[in-house]
Amino acid sequence: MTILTISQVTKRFAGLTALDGVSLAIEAGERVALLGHNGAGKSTLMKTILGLLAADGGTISVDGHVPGSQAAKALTAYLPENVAFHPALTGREQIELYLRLKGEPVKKAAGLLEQVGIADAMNRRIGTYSKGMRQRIGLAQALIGHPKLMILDEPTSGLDPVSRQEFYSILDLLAHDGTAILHSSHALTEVEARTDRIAILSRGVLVANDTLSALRHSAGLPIHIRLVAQSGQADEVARQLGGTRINGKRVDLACAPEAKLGRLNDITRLGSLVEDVDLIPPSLEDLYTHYSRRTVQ
Amino acid sequence: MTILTISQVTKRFAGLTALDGVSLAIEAGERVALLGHNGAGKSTLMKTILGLLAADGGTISVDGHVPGSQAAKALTAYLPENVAFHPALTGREQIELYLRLKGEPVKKAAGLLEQVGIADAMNRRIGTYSKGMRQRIGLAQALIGHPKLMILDEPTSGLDPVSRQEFYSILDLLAHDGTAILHSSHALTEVEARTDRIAILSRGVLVANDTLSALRHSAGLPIHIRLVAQSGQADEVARQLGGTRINGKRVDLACAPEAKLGRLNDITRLGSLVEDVDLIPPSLEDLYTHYSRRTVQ
Amino acid sequence: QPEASAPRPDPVAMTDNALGFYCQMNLKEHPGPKAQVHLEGLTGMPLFFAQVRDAIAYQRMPEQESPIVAVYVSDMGKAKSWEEPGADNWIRADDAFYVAGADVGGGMGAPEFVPFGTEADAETFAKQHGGHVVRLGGIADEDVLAPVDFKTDADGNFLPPETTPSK
Amino acid sequence: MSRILATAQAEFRIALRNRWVAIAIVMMVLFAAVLSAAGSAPTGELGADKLTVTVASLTSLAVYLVPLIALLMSFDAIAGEVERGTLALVLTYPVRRWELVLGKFLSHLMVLALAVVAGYGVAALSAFAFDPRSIDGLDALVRLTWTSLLLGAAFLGIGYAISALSKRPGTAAGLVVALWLILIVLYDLALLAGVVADNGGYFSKTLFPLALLANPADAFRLFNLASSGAVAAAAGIGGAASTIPPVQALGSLVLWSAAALLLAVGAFRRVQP
Amino acid sequence: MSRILATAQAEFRIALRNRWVAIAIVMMVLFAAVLSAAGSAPTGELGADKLTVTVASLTSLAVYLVPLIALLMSFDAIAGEVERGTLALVLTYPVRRWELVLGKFLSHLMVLALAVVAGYGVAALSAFAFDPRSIDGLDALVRLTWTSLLLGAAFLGIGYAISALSKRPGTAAGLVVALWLILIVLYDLALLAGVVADNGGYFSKTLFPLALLANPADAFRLFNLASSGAVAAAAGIGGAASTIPPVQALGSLVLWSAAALLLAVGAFRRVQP
Amino acid sequence: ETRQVSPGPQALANAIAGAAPGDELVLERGLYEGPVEILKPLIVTGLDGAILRGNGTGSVIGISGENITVRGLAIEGSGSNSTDIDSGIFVRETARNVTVEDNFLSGNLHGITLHGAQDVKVLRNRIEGRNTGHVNDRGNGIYVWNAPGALVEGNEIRWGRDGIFANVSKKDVFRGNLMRDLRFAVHYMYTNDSVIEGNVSIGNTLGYALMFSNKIIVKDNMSLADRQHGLMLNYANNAEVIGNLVRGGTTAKCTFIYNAHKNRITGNRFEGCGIGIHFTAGSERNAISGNAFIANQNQVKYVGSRQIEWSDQGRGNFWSDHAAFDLNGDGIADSPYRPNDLMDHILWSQPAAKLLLGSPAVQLVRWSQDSFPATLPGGVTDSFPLTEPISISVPARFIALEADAIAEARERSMTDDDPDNLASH
Ligand SMILES: Nc1ncnc2c1ncn2[C@@H]1O[C@H](COP(=O)(O)OP(=O)(O)OP(=O)(O)O)[C@@H](O)[C@H]1O
Ligand SMILES: Nc1ncnc2c1ncn2[C@@H]1O[C@H](COP(=O)(O)OP(=O)(O)OP(=O)(O)O)[C@@H](O)[C@H]1O
Ligand SMILES: [Cu+2]
Ligand SMILES: [Mg+2]
Ligand SMILES: [Mg+2]
Repeated sequence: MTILTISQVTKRFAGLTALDGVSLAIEAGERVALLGHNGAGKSTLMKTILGLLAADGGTISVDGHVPGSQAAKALTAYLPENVAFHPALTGREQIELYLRLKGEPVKKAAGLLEQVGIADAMNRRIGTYSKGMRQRIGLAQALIGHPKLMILDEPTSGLDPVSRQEFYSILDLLAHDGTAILHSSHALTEVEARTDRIAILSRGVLVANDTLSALRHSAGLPIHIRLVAQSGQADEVARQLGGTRINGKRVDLACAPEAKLGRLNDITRLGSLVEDVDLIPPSLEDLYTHYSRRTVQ
Repeated sequence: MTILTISQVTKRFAGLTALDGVSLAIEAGERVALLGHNGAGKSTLMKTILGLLAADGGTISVDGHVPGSQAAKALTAYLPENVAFHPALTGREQIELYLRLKGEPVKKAAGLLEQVGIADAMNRRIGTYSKGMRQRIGLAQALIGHPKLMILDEPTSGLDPVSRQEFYSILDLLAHDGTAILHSSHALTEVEARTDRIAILSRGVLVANDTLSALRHSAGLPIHIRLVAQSGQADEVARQLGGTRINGKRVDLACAPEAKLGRLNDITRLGSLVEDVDLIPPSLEDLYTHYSRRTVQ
Repeated sequence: QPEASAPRPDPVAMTDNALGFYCQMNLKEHPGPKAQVHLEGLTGMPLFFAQVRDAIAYQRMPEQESPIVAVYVSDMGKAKSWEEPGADNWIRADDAFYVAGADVGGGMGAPEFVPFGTEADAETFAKQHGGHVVRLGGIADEDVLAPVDFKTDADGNFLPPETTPSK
Repeated sequence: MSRILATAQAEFRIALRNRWVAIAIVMMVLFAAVLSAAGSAPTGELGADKLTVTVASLTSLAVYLVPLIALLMSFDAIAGEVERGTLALVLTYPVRRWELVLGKFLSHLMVLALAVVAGYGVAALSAFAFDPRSIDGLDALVRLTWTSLLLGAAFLGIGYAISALSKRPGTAAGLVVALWLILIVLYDLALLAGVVADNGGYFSKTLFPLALLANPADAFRLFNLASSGAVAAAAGIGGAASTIPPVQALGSLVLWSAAALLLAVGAFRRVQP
Repeated sequence: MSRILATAQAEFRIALRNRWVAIAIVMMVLFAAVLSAAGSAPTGELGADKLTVTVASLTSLAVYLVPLIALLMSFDAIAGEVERGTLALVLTYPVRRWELVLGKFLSHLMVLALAVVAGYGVAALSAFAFDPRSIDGLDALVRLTWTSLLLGAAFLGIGYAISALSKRPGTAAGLVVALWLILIVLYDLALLAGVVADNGGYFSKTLFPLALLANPADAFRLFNLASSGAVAAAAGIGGAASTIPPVQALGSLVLWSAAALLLAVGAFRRVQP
Repeated sequence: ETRQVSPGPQALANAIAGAAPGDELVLERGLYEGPVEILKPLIVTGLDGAILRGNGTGSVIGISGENITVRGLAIEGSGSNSTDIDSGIFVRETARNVTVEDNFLSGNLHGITLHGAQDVKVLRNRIEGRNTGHVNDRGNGIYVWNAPGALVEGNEIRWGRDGIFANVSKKDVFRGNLMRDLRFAVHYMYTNDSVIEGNVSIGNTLGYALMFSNKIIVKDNMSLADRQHGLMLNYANNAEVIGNLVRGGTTAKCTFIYNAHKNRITGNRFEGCGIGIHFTAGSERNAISGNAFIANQNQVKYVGSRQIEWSDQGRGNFWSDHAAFDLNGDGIADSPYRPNDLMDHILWSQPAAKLLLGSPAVQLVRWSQDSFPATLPGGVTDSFPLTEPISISVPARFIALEADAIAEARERSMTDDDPDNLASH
């Protein structure tokens, strides 16, 4: 079932087209990562979906509802990129307010705060929180109720690595329960593992929108092999394998994805000349750069 | 030459010890990453170094000067975690103000803004900037002058992957010219490649402070090898190598760092049974978790 | 103060009990023309004045209790006599013709502006008692507001008002 | 409804923590106390009981202070949330904009009510202490209290509207104070000049009362002065108070409160966080 | 020095973009215009030239308005930067805290100067238009202008101090307005009450003149009164002008401006962003 | 020779007819028929309970001879013809050396009328006028018409129209009388060179109405709780108004001065009225100093563009609302007092502006006026205000009567049918 349908959305600010004919659809249970350079229009797209900004063209439907309508808002959760709360309220009070605004019982607050790991700070004022703690309050409010659609703008920014993992696990659970998730991120390593689909915005234009492997495939980027040679043998290794000698010990190779095993064979045949081997598949970063650059030119 | 010396610094907030006897020193040209969970005290430590917060115990010396003294401030650059500017000023005006406050000529503004990639938006008001663009203004101001010490609180938060790389390259240059850099981050993959030393704070206590390899060594965490077998051969591969079969095709192995090459040898010997191999060294995340967890218990 | 443009109340017949606004005395005890001033918010309860002069002074004085909505004066052309200026023969102050500077004092003995409904009546009176005919607008503020040049005897004592000017 | 109450409760808590409740109460009490101290000085009282006289003075105090407090509480309400960045998130919740405005309104009205009751209470107590006949003036005091809240409501609404229309709280603060000066001081000053210049003509007769009705502060003052002959006498306004029927003044006040709230909601609708 | 100027320039730019410059000027001009219109209407010919009369009225206006504008511009200056989070970064720059305060001060004083000159200018022009003898009053106008700025300076300083001491701009706004009401309105009332109660005793003879000097607004008024030669006839507190030499009043004003700035710097030093 | 007279048909008339000049007739307790006329020198003394009742026409006792004293009688039943001035005792033009004392006159149209008689003494009588019908249809307590040299002292007058009405007279002394529940307590018309001293007026419409009179001395009188004005000078010149107390309850104006010149008003205490002094334009060269103006809603109402100084040789008046200080302790406040400012003038000349009362704008105008006299319109200035009021003590008996009068006045203003209301709006 399609929860979110964006079609041909355009948004202009004074002298600047922030979104240019963007179309995107997200199914229930799907996790879509929205990537793009700074100022690409990610946050603008999200605010348009939420009805916070009015689009200048195109249509958006949230489970059949107009963005910003009561119905649409009731089934949407949002985490803004610059999450801010009133510094004079405590974490608990803030979450209780949000619970009441969503029509949920306030006693759920403690559980939510526990879930994002700030149960012990919940009776302190938000003004005294660290950056990550504030972000966690933001996460906690996004988890209120059973949203059908979650719009998360850089949800893990400021979160420490452990809570990131925990947070993604929560997302997985939600997605499993049918929540459609659109989140933006600049932390590609995380995105890589945790999403079903990747959409890339570049200067307001949607330049990619597919699964990671499909993107990888259509990009056809080379795999990198990084060798550490026995001391003094780097030249020899480089000569035999045809790679680039980096320094006294390191040799780098690149090969097409399909040639990978053959090359490994070659390497092991060198026996003790090689001290260490690392395989580096084309990273999401490379893919991202590939797709991003393509349109910029 | 030691630029920054922190010894036994303690900072208490109402009913909470944010820093507990932290000692740390940074040499000129050294890049130190400060890691730690949310609320560990990273930002607090930085603010103490800058003289924005007064320590409750211990001493800090910035190239021989007291934190917050004119001399100390003159040779320090800072990027706060929640960077904020006056929304009514344009990027250029804001940077010009900072230049003048540092006693630098205002004509350098354009160059700085170019360096962080927002030259084309510099005459727009900061209020209209995207999150990453604002962060870039923050970076630009941190690059003003020739700071001997840079304190960067999550400098890459909100930056897109490409600008992250560019930013780290700038840091490399600065470090090369002798700037001591202390930066905090939750993006461990970046930190891994771009720092000389890693310091980990946990609940206000400094639990690790060494180079990555030394930390890795002293932690002694296992390396993971991930295999993809020919279809139907996963069981066979798992049997021969003694690993764990994950699904119809995948087999995972773990081994001590020093046993890695031997295991690779075993694998190539399986020939066409194996379709793909990936080597996964203990990630910084594992190390971080290792050190972080140790004290929490 | 110009008269207000609001609906103008009708004049009220002077009863035997009517009191002069300034002296608080019975009007019927004083001869000569009388005046009534209607104030906003006091419908049917005008202030009565023992002399026309006092009413004009009241109107011209820079102090107002309430806006004035109408001023009426006795039409001496229809008066029974000088002693009995009449209870019902009221005309609008704006419409009246006044004889100023005549040789008769008003009800309280001060110089008087004697009002008439027609110019002819006024001229006749002026011929008999001296003075000249003016309209309301022709009476200067000083003529009513300035200290009165009262008739006194050699000791400065006031002389009681004379009675009936022979018609 | 529960959303309105939730907003109101949070706002009230914030007002409490920002010391706004304290500031408003102290301001009202201080002024009321000084006023009833000064009011007992030997000037004419002419028979009215002490509380009635106090109510007359409190009326002119309220004309100053209630709009001021209301505007000061409201100017930050929307512009501040926009600047702090807290508004965008709230607006994605299934809460209607008018519900948010109403929530804030309720909490601020509550603060105002506390301040007003405390201030008038102090004045009333001191009146009772000096003059037991003061019971006669209780009616007027009660009327003053609820009309003060109506007046406050009108200015709260106006404050929200300004807050919504001006992009930054700094601007809103300036506009709000400028508006206060205009509506509370300049407006009447201009009318006064008009009445003097016009010298009893069309303006004084026809436009002037309408202009008075058009300003909530004037409507408030006239209603309170005109509703009780004793208060009118104590204020020196006397019978003139009846020129404008109290019901019209009250109508204007009620209309203003309602219109101001509508205006606020309307302006708020146009805000893009 | 260049750091101070840099700060001042940026702050002025912000004031401009926040419309504060416009609001301040409009406020002053409006009041000055209304006052010179209303003030002249019923008065008619007086002994003095028109400008002198206008200056007299403008002085009363300035006592209200200049402190108000100054406080409104300053309340946000520090608390606002703390809340917005822009202060921490600036404080890591090699700029001293007093330099920051001075920079803001200069820009705000500039705004005030624009407003004052515009307002007084309008009033002066209208005076000249009606009465060419007004040239005689030019002295008084010039004196009024620079003392207005001194008065503004004192209240800017006080505003900064309050802004630094209160954690949130909302709180600062409330405090600042409360202070205005107290210093400008309540203070004199209380003094008068004291004098009347004391009936010529120690308070009236010794404390009272000191208390007058202690309030910058009173000092401002006394100085302008005494200098314009209207002392003998002045009523109320102004009557004390004869007991207090103008130079003392001016001294108090100067001292206050300086002290307020020092106070602001002192309070700012205690701020942890 | 003293003759005892007992009640009986025409007993008194017969006794008078039968008496020799210079005799004293002593009337025993009982009812005697009037009217009677006394033409010859006689002393008529009523013992306790001796009542002389007229037949409802004319005056009850007419006095037209010389050396006549009437005392101790209760006199009632005069006619009601105001043209004939029907009175309890009517002293005619031909009478000389007449004394009327210690009588109790009640229910007569006029109480005692001195009609052209000279040097009459009216002492210690109690006069109760009529209390029904319209006030203007009633008669006066004591009516003095062209009776130079009259001494009216120690009488108590209640009800009727005016307490003492002096018309076209001179050289009269009215002293120590108590007048209550009347229209005017003392009414002067065209009466010169006279003294009004130590009288007390309580609860009358108007206390002392002095009109068209010259050179009157008004001294040490009291007006307590009178409703319209305490003291009115209407075309009264050269009066000395000294040491009087006007204390209002619901009083509109303590003092009203209309077209009156060259009067000296000093040492008086005007307290608790709507207006302390209402001074109309056209009143000139009056000296006003040493008075105390206490707690009047409007201390002074004067509308005029001229500046008037209300102080004399460095001494002004006391003003209860003058929040002044006296730093050198010389009893003169350090700042001058201006009772009326521009705002008052606006309010008086533009009644519509009253609607702005209590608004900050009005207070702003007042405040700037206060600080800057240059913008003041013309008006009264007291350059040397006093810091101590003069005090005038009121006997307890009068205080009690005053309280009653205030209560009654309040009641009147509630019931709205009060003719006073007309002018008090
Ligand atoms: N002003 C303050 N008052 C009270 N407590 C504070 C204050 N500032 C910080 N803290 C507390 O001190 C602790 C350390 O905060 P700090 O901001 O240094 O954490 P951090 O390591 O920077 O975390 P993050 O990764 O989230 O940025 C936290 O528990 C925080 O709540
Ligand atoms: N209110 C606004 N007025 C004018 N321009 C705006 C406004 N908001 C955003 N923009 C511009 O629109 C473009 C897209 O901004 P947006 O915030 O969507 O970027 P983003 O993809 O979220 O970037 P980031 O990764 O930095 O968060 C930017 O150039 C930004 O400057
Ligand atoms: Cu008379
Ligand atoms: Mg964004
Ligand atoms: Mg931090």
